[in-house]
Amino acid sequence: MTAALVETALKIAFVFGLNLSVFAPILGWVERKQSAVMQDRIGANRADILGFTIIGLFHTMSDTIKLVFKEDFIPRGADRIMHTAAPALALIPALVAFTVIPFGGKYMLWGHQVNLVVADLDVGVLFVFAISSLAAYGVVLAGWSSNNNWSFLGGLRAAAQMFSYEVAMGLTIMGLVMYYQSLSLVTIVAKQDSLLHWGIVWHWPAFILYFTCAIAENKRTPFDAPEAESELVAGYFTEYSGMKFIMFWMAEFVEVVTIAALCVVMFFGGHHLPFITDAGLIDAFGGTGSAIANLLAMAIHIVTFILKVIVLIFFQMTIRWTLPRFRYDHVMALGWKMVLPASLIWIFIVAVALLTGAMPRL
Amino acid sequence: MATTIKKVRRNVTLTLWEQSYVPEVLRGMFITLKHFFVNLRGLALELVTGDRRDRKISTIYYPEEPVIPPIAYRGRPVLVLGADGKEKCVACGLCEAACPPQCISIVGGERGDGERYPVRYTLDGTRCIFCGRCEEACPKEAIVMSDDWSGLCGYDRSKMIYEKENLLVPEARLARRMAFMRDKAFGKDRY
Amino acid sequence: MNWWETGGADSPVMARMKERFAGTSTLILTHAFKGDDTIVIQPADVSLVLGFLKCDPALAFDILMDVTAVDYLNDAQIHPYLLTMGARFEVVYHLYSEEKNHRIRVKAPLKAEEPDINSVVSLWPSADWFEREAWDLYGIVFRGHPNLKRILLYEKFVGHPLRKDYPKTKRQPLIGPVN
Amino acid sequence: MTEQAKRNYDFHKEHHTELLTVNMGPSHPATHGTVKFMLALDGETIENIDVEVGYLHRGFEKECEAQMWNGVFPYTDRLDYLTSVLNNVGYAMTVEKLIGITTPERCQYIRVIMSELARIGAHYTTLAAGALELGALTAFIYFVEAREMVWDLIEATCGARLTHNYVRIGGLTGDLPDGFAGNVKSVFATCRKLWLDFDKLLTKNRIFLDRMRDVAAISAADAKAWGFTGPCLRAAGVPYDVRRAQPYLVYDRVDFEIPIGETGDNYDRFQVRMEELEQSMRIVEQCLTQIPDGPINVNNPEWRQPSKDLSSTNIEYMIHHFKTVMEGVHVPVGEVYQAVEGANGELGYYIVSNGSGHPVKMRVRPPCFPITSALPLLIKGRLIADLIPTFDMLNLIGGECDR
Repeated sequence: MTAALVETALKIAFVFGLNLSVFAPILGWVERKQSAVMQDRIGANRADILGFTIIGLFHTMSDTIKLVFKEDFIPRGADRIMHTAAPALALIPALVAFTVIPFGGKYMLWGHQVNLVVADLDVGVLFVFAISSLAAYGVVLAGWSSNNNWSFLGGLRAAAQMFSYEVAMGLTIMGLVMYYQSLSLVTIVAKQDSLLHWGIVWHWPAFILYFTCAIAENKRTPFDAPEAESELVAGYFTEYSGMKFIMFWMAEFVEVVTIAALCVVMFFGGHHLPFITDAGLIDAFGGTGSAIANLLAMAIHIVTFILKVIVLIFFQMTIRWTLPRFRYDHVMALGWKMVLPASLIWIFIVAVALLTGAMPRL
Repeated sequence: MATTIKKVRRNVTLTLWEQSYVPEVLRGMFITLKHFFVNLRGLALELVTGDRRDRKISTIYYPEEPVIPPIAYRGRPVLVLGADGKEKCVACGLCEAACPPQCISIVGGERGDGERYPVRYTLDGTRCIFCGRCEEACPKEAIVMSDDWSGLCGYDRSKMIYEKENLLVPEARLARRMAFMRDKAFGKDRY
Repeated sequence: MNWWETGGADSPVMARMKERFAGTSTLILTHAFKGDDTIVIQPADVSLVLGFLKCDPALAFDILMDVTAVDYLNDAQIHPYLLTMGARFEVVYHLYSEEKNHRIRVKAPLKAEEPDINSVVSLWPSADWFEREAWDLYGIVFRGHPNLKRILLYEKFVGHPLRKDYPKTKRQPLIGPVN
Repeated sequence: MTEQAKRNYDFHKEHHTELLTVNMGPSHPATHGTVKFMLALDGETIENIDVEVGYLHRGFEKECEAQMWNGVFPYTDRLDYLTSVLNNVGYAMTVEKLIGITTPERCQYIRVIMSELARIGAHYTTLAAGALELGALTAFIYFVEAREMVWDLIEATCGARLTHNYVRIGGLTGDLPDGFAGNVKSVFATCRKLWLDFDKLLTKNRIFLDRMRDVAAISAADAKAWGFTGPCLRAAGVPYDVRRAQPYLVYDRVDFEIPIGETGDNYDRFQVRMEELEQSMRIVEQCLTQIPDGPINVNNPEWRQPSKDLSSTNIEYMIHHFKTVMEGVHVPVGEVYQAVEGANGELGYYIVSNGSGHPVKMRVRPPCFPITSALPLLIKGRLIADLIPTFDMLNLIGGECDR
């Protein structure tokens, strides 16, 4: 019992620590630096501690310090309670969604089975979608409670966009769920033990569709119509400053990580190495009984998982800095007229393929 | 020459595959990633070799790396201090008349030997637009646009009004620019 | 010899204008100084003349390039007809025909007391802002303009700054919210 | 519903809705602090728009009337601040037309070269800003990078990046620097590479196409009636270019094409500008092969200040120099209008002189002024998101529009 508690506490600490203190701040730096180098610039590199700049990493710290000490501004006429609650409502779902994502396999450590996922839910996929749709409330409330026309328009756009893509996003994954015959993310990962069983092999159209929906859900360029800075000033967070602003910012980055992690779990084999099965890896280090072998395998798996996540984050960042912004009505058209029908067709194709045996069952 | 009219490529037709956004996204990413890796290689090379030319990015690390403006550059206008320790200005007032924003004001006087000189020469840095009319108008090469652009901004306007003492710069430091104006820009063979 | 007299032959545009308005008092003066065809007209006939310039197929002035005004308060001797008419302002139209590739300048002198003239917005919509600007800066009233209000300056501005009797250094009170 | 009922049906009244009025600008990211739109929105649709300009009004004409003829140049710099040289050239040519002097051939070539470089810079900025406002930041930076290189060329010649103040009545303030042709060659090579990248990033991109194509189209007749000139008029299919229609300087000796569009929508305006970049580069390259050696100034101290050498040694020249600086150039009595092709369209100067050292009237025909006035026509009934690319492609330059 104690061991289970300790294990869970460690896992929660790991996930949240990874997200909030590693990924979220570093993504700010990655976004800056990557876009800069892509755009033939150098990027922020001046903040230093004792003369050391570490290619601009300290800017993240100085930004955070600056934003924390900024005036927390609530405009006149704003709904104070909602205005304060909105950023938290946007950030929390993004974090909670991470609890069902397995970042490793199952290992035997000193007679205790460790399952590297915070909550092994049977309906993991559904849970992710259910939670991430809650993020819309934060955004809508932020837009509405600011008492600003631009925020209001941004909130409206965000509401419409996020709810539309919610529908399509759920459907894009259904083919995959049929293929793996499970809604549990742990099971889905466990079934991807060889390269041929990775989701991307058969389900690459679903990956494109899911990825589109996920970015749209996260409201990043090219789908950043709700916050389009040249149209709506800053959209729903126009009236936010300081710590509340940073929470929206972090929600976005955490969501980036969540999207990448979900894609890895569903399409890129999770923690699995391409050609070595879990058991094979543990055997290579000295067999299932050895705790050291298990620990080593666990470390390698976590690193593999994180590396895959990083590659997908890089991919998202590249897209963000490459494409222009959709017009708001085109976003909706894309969601309802292209992605939704396409995912329905894909479900149909997968169903037929599975029934006829064209696609092997797992 | 005959007028030739060129119709722009308006009717860009997209195939169904192109309409699905995917190829364009990939193509765009290919371009940005190409820039990314070329620049990354350049930056890494520079770290190793320390040679600025390896850097593909043209950004200059100012102030660690100096910025050398071209000779034609019009920076802060300065008065020329002759080799004899006297200013070359004879307070003729041409710059004062030529200055479009009227930022120069001169109070002239005479030295003991009858030579005219500016008792006060005030240049209002808040009004100066660095157009170089004073330098063109000056018949004595006494006011010159230097290549100095630093220290022109500040928090206090009253500190931006330069008196003669703040403006004087030894002739040796301005010789290149003076020669440029005399021989190149307003040289004899330009007419 | 006056400065505007060039002694050259009339361009087709000028010949056409002279032919059309022969025997009327519309044309006060025509000249082609430095190759710019210029006609000075009675201000009352501005709609007639500009309408003709636009609609006549041989002239076909389809672009109204510019509408502006000039204040000849101290410089009326430049144009002697200003003195004889007792006029102070002049509204200047620059027209261009994209079809025929020719230009013309039309000028209408206006008296100081009642500087008003017919608007040509109905002929060229581009006149809208140009006329508002002339009203804003010179105080020329364009009769029939749909929306004659200040454009470059703010509504509370007093006076018309490009008039020669408006001192260059004059200050207007600051407006707007006070922090 | 009967016909009668349909006619009386008022959606807003029936559903108790009203239009949302928002102030867009002057402090709005898309309006650059120089213009204000009062929008009446029905959802995302613009039902009514009121354009307010004048936030950058600084009394250009009044200032110029107080200046001497040569002192006007710095003020023309600040009209269309992206193409200072072009404004300088236009003004200098107007005064020269009134005086009746012709500048030496080399001077004319240099003026053309610098004008075209300025036009390239301005088009880069416009296109880049268009991309930026649509969220394509990388494309924006690529063109800004190209522009900076072009401006480096200008800086080496004029001594300033933005307010060049390079041209004088009857001449120039300096010759081309050494090695200019070689620099132009290497800069243009990089610029063309970046052009290709920009083109690939945007031109065939469906997101971009959907936002630009068939948005804010204007017919050729409407465009002429609203006083459109320059790229915006050419996008509507009218091949009017002052450089061809009434060639000035040495434009009749160089070979270039006039790009035209079909429908006058944003995409045509975008494409016309993209093509003009290439044409301007061709003009510069041709000029650099044709340019002769020789003087760059009119050798007449009455109009153009003499060389430093003469003005300080020769008493006659010195007197002329003093007179022209103290009293201004005495431009003869008269009035002229001269147009040049600015980056936004026909940049016309109308000046009146009474024979003294100061102009009586110094009028600029700002190309973007009438173009901006047509914005309500183009944008009414469209989405608020369409306003941004439209406004960018019409390219209002505050300094020029508000003067």
